[in-house]
Amino acid sequence: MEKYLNILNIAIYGSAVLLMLIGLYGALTKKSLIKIVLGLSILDSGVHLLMIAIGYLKDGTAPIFSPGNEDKMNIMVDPIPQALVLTAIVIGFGVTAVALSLVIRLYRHHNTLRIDEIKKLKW
Amino acid sequence: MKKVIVLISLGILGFYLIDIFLGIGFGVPHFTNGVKDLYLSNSKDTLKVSNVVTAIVVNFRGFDTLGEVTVLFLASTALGGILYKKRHHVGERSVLFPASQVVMSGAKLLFPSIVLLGAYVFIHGHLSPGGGFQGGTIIATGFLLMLLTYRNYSVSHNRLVYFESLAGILFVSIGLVGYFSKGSFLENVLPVGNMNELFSGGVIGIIYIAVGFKVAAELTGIIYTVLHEKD
Amino acid sequence: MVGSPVLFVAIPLLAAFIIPLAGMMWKNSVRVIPGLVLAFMFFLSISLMGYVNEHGTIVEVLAGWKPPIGINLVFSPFTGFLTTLMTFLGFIVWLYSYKFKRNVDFEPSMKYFMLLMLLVTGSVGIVLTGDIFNMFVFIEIVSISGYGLTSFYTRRDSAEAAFKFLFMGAIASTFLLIAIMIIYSQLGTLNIADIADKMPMMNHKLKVLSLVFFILAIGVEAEIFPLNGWAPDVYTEAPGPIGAAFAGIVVKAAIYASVRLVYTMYDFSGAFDLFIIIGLITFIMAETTALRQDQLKRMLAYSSIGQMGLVMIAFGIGTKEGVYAALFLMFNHAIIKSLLFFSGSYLVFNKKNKYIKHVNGMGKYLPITSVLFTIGAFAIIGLPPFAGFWSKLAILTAAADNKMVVLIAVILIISILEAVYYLRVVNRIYFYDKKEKTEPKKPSINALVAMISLGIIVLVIGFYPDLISGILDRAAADLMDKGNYIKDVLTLNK
Amino acid sequence: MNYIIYFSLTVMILALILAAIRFYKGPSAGDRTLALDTMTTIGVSGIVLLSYMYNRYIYLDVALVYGVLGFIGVIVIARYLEKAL
Amino acid sequence: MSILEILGGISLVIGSIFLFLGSLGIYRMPDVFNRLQAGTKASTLGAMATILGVGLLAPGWILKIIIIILFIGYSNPISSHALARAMHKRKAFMYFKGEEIDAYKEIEEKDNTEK
Amino acid sequence: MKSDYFKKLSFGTKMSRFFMNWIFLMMVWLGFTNSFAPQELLVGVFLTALISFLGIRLFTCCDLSLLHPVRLFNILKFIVVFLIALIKSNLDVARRVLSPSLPINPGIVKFKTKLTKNFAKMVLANSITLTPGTLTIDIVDDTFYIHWIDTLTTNPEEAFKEIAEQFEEILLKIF
Amino acid sequence: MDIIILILIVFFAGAILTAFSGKISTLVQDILFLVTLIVPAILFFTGVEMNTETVISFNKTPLTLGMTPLSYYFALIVMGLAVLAGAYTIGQMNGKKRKGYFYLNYILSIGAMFGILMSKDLVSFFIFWEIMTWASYLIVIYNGKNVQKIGIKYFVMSAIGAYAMLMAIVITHSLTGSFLISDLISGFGSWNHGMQILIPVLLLVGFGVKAAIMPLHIWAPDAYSNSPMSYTAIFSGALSKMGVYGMVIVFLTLLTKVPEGALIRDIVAWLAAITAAISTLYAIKQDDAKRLLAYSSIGQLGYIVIGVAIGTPMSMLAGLFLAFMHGVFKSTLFMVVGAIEKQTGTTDFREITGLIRKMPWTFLAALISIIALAGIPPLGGFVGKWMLYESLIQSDHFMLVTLVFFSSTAAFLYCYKILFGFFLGQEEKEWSHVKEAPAIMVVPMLILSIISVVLGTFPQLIMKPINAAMTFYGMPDTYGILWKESMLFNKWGNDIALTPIMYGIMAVFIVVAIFLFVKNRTRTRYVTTKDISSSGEIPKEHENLTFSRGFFQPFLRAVEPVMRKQIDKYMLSFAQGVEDLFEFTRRIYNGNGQSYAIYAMIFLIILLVLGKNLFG
Ligand code: NA
Ligand code: NA
Repeated sequence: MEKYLNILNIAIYGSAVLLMLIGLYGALTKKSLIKIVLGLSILDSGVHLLMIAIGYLKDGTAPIFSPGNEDKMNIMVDPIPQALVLTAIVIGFGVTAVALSLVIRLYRHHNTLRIDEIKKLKW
Repeated sequence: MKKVIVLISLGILGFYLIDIFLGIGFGVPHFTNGVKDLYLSNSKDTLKVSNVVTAIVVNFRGFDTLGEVTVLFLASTALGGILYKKRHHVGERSVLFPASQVVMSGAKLLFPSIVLLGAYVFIHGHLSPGGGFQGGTIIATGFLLMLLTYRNYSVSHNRLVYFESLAGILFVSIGLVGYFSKGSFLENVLPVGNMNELFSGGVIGIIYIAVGFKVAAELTGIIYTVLHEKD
Repeated sequence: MVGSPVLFVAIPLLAAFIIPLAGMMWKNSVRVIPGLVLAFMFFLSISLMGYVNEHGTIVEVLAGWKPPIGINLVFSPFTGFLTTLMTFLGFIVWLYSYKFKRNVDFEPSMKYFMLLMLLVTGSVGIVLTGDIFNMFVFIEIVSISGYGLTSFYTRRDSAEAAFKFLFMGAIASTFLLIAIMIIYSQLGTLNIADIADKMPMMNHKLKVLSLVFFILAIGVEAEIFPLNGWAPDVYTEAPGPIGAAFAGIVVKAAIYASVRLVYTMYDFSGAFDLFIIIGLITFIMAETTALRQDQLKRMLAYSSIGQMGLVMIAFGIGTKEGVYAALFLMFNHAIIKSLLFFSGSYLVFNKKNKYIKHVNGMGKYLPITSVLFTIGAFAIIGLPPFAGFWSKLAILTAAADNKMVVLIAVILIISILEAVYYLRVVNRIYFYDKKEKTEPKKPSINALVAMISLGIIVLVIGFYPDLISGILDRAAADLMDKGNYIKDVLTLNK
Repeated sequence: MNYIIYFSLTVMILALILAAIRFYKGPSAGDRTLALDTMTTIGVSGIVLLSYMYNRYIYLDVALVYGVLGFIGVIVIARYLEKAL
Repeated sequence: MSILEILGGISLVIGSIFLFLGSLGIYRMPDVFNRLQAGTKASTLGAMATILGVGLLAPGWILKIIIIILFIGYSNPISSHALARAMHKRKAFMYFKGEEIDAYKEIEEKDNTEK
Repeated sequence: MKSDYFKKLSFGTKMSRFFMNWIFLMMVWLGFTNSFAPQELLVGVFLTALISFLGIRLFTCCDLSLLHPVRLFNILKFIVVFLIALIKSNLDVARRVLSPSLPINPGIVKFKTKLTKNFAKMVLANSITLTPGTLTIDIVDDTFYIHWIDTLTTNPEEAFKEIAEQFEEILLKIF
Repeated sequence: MDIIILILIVFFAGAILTAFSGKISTLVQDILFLVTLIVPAILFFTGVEMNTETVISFNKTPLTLGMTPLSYYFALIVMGLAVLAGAYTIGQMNGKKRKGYFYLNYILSIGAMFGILMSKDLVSFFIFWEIMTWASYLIVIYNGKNVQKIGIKYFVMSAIGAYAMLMAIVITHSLTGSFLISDLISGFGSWNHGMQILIPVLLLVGFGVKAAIMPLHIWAPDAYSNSPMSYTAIFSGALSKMGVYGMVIVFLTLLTKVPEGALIRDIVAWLAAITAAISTLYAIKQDDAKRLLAYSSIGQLGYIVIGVAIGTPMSMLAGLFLAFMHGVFKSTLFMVVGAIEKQTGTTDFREITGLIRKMPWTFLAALISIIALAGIPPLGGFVGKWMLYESLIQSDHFMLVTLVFFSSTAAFLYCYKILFGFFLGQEEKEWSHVKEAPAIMVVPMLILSIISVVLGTFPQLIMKPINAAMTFYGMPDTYGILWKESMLFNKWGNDIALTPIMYGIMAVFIVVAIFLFVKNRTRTRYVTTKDISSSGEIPKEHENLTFSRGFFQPFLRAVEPVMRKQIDKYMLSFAQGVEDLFEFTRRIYNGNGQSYAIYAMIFLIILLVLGKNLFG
């Protein structure tokens, strides 16, 4: 039960999860292609935040050795999630770029961004 | 109806996610004998790289980065394919009308500095929070600024291809050099130097430069393609 | 050793970066180089298979860091089998599409072959990698290549299909990341062998939930029900050979991923039951839906999904015989479904909506293509002595050995449906009169060679299944031996 | 000295809040962009201050890059708003 | 406490106050142009002063600090101007105390007739 | 509307611009690295030379003549004038923002400038933006359009005197 | 090389060569076709030895081939018929399109039947079974008419049968660890009880489809009548016997070891009897000779299956004997109809009439076969039916006897219809040009007719192999006990002087036949609209007035209520319902990406919630 009472816990993970849910909600219910892509981006951001949060260490510093902190290895935050999130962000960017280009093409052909009007492939 | 279903589902999902992550906990060490410590110590002692994230991204998990570069390359290729039209017309334009004189002149002066900043960021990738992706992105935003400001500023497509290809070839070649000389793909073949100096970390710097160029060229290509997507 | 597993990734990527340059000098190189690379990968795979048969699993260390620090590639009888299959199909797809009309133009051609090559590379990467996050990266490589290839034709609907694919793919990759992070947060490692080794230490609840997220994420690419809505659209709208590439390469890689999860990483057997349940539902839903399709590629797509359901069932049986059957099914499906997509594309080539009725009377106009399609149809139905029969017999035998009588009955009943819709098409090819006036498109010589070689494989394997049963046996044994995998990777003397 | 830094930080946060209110209220896209731009500027200052506080020189790079990206972002939005895209 | 530190502290305080004033202007002014007026000037100076303050406190960083200051001083007016022009082209609401004084209208009308 | 990009440049101009650019970028590099370490300088020299060389056609405002002592003096003078104006303007802003009644009388005025170089116009525009109560809306050829928070006059000449004269004088000497 | 494999190779290689030799010349193709059928027959009769085994070694599933007395007996039927019908086929296919296709599948199906008979393990049995099914399927849809309906119906029923069999096969493998039939038989006794019921039932379903036992028969009428007649001869004469062959094994081996065996026997026997009765009624109703013969075949198979199912020595004897006889005379009849179709272009009784003088040899063959079919002494049918009645009475199946007797009697009606419909009655100008069929078609018919006569007279010729087959599977040696020379021993131990009775009846029959023949030959009678020769029906103006119009209307009206309940209509509407259901599942894929994502969410939540239970 105490895990629910830790404010910082709630704040960080809560906002990350909330971000994910907002993104998912947008992606799942909005009718505009742009909004759907935005929803996916928000979803992505939420996950990235989550990843970073997992690697965080209380009172930790960035995992960069600079003159003066070379012996502070034990208080450095976990670098792996950061490296992973870097990769994830770039990949997310690539996907978003492709998504937007698809949106452009759909718009070019259908003259609308509403998915309920783009239904060549429905039944 | 649909919204209700979505809301209920997301509610349950949210509950599970919160439950999972609160269980995992924030800001506390989660595991005892993970690879994290190995990464930190090896980065400091073996590679002499001060930015551990960079050491991970470029060396320990450099293969991921190769994939990541490929993803970006693929995205720009796919995007080019998706928005492909027959050869662009002469006199095409990136924007409908130029920006004001102030912005144009401002951008003109700023542009080389932005490129320099990008280069700085990826050259110092192993020393600072920067890296190839960040630097490449900065350079690409410089091009974005130019493309947005000038009506008919054109980036030489061939030059982009050269940069992109050569950078990619460089990356893989460094990997292959490692494979053929040391027996392991992407293994460091250069002296690692001293901590916190520019020339340290062996091939990491070179790889990050390649990545920087590649990312810059790719993102610029993407921006270019998208901006010219007008009838 | 004649080569190294890392070349499966390094060489295609090197080529991908060289191609744009080479294309400026010699236009055709953008078509030729990918073919050479795919052929190289296939031969590399074969030669490594030979090595592995003699000396055992190859574990390739990357960047000089031993697992679990560095990423590693594992070329074992199991992964090697899949790699060989994928690279072969990749080459065949290349061969088949070499002379496509749009591929004669420089730019589209470059993009098409580049994406195809990287699609294969990504799939091979998924299979070979020993690192869970690296697998994510390769999955994304495959996905993005897939998006690009799906929307390759600038028909308006292809973008719609690709967008759906991307939509599902993006959501899936999100959950994949979550799953990976849950694992990482508990075990502090990303190496599959290391994870497998430490898995007993993990909190049971998190174990279950992370597996659930994994299943959702990988299930999208593996086209399990109900995550496969995008697939038929994509198969319909993508260029014909890409349908084959999806069915034969991408889905295989995704299935591999899920199998690796359940067989190696996680340590509870309940997941096997889940495999059977999901596989069965997928199988039933897809085959019944296929029965009611009026577009050829869509029908093939659902059939393909159904077959994958069958593969999942076979993996879910959980015995070595089950794995053997699953691998056999995968092999057959890859070859046969490609043959069907290839020949089917020509049967409905010039038609806009690719309705099944467009194949009417094609037997007269495209005799060889029609025969090849028929061979494929017979084989996939499981008519002896075509290749499909042996795999069907294998899965049924495996199920019977585990007293799954109801499962056998369901599989057989649904198989009847499958046969019915294939027969309807074959009947149309030979016994209906062609109505449209448009001339059917004759396959070019390279496409014909590709199709015929697939047809020959179907026949040869059908008449002499022993040709691959040894390989399949070893692969199945390899997958079943989890301890050996962990040992191979973690106690590396390199 | 610490008090001065804390004072500055507090004031900056107040400034951020005011800008955020403007961002929320709008009413036009221009207002929001302006608010965002101001928040970027405050953010750059804040990061510089924080890097002094934690004595980590490397954070200055973050501030600089942040400023550059913010600027280009505003130009992009401005160009979009004047329908040049 | 050295003289640099004292100067730095003063600079910091002044800077942050101006940052606040800039935001207050943005908050209070009636239309987008007047908000830009307030925002540009006060927040630019505020940022420059704050950063300079840090530079004075940590003299070893001064070169980079200068670059950041110069960048802010250079880019902020440009972005404000770009935004102002865009908003005028969009015919954003413009507050006048008395009658309308808008010399720029002629240019826009000309643009429109050209189109 | 053609940009400088298409103008033919003589070799001398090119070299002059190149070196100016190089010096400028080298200074920026010093700022970025904040270090005089030999490795950093070595890399910086090569890198800035490369960028200057690649950007020889476009990304240059001025050539080496900018470094003429008179001009340097004027630049310094300009900076001082400008800083004074900046501080004045900020006090002005503070006054308006803080007074409860919001004492403003906004409007857009125009005036003509004698400056010919685009870069000079840009500097003038920026200076105007940062000085009391004015904001450059646009420059069309040689006409400046200024948003004035407290419109004192609509007459172009008077407005010019009020807003831009002190800067323009110095700028004419610099460029 | 083993001779069985050699025969198979000749079949399969010959099939492919024949198919493609059409490019060279039709004559070469015809010769090749016949050679491919004759050579294996010669090899078989001269070379194949009993109880040898050959293993084709696939290391996963070794295929074992060899011959048993039972398979020898059935192979006699298949090989003999294949050659005769093959020769006939050449005549019939003359000038038809898709000859290569037809020949290919003809030979393939014969080869597959031979393979089935020679299979000693279940996998090769199944493989050959499937090849046979597919080859015959391809022939059923040969003419391109009603392909989707008839073809798919045949296929679905075949697949149900085949897959039931396959299920039995894999379960067998899981229980015995081997696919060998001998292992199945020897291990069967020790299985658990459920499997002991399930396996025979599944196998019987599989065989029942081919033997066209109700309710698995619905494919048969359409498939028989839709195939070219030369193949229908095979269909009815040989292919359906594969089902009988399988049933014999099941009844002789497996069901003897299960307590419920008796029940299953009775159920199958009853189903077969009902099949016989109802299809006889249907046969009577048909106006098309092909369909009539198709229903007749189904009915006859019913008798055979009853004999096999009851499983007493005598009933088995009767069943196996009838299987042979049915192969002979029913094939002949199909050939007759085929010849008529070839010469006139139709097989409708209502259109053709009075061919007796145009096609006398064909008439002769038809006459003999019909006598055999109807069970009129002295031909083979009589002997078989006599034994069947005898065995049923001996085993106290009195209800069955009644039913069989009823359908036997009713069968006279349609026999009459064939003779009268085609050959007797007035000659019409329309058919005046009709000539006798070519020799290559007539000769096989006559040979078969001779066999009919010979076997009717000397049934002991095949009683010996039948006895060998039965004793091989553990039946008591009955040769010389039940049957000696041409004597049949009845329940009471007295021998019945069958032969004299037979000859006596035959004499009467021949007199009648000659009388009819002569009468029709000398006096062609022209009927008016008031003529009541149409069995009491008053013909309408526009109908053409032959004997055969409205045959047996009163009788049909009487049995109408029984026939109205058509089982295949139920089956079809069931199939329609299934397809409608799938239409519903299809609509789950509604084409909306967001819906798919919502499915994914729901799926995720189900897994999340159930996860703990699912993974234990
Ligand atoms: Na500003
Ligand atoms: Na700014």
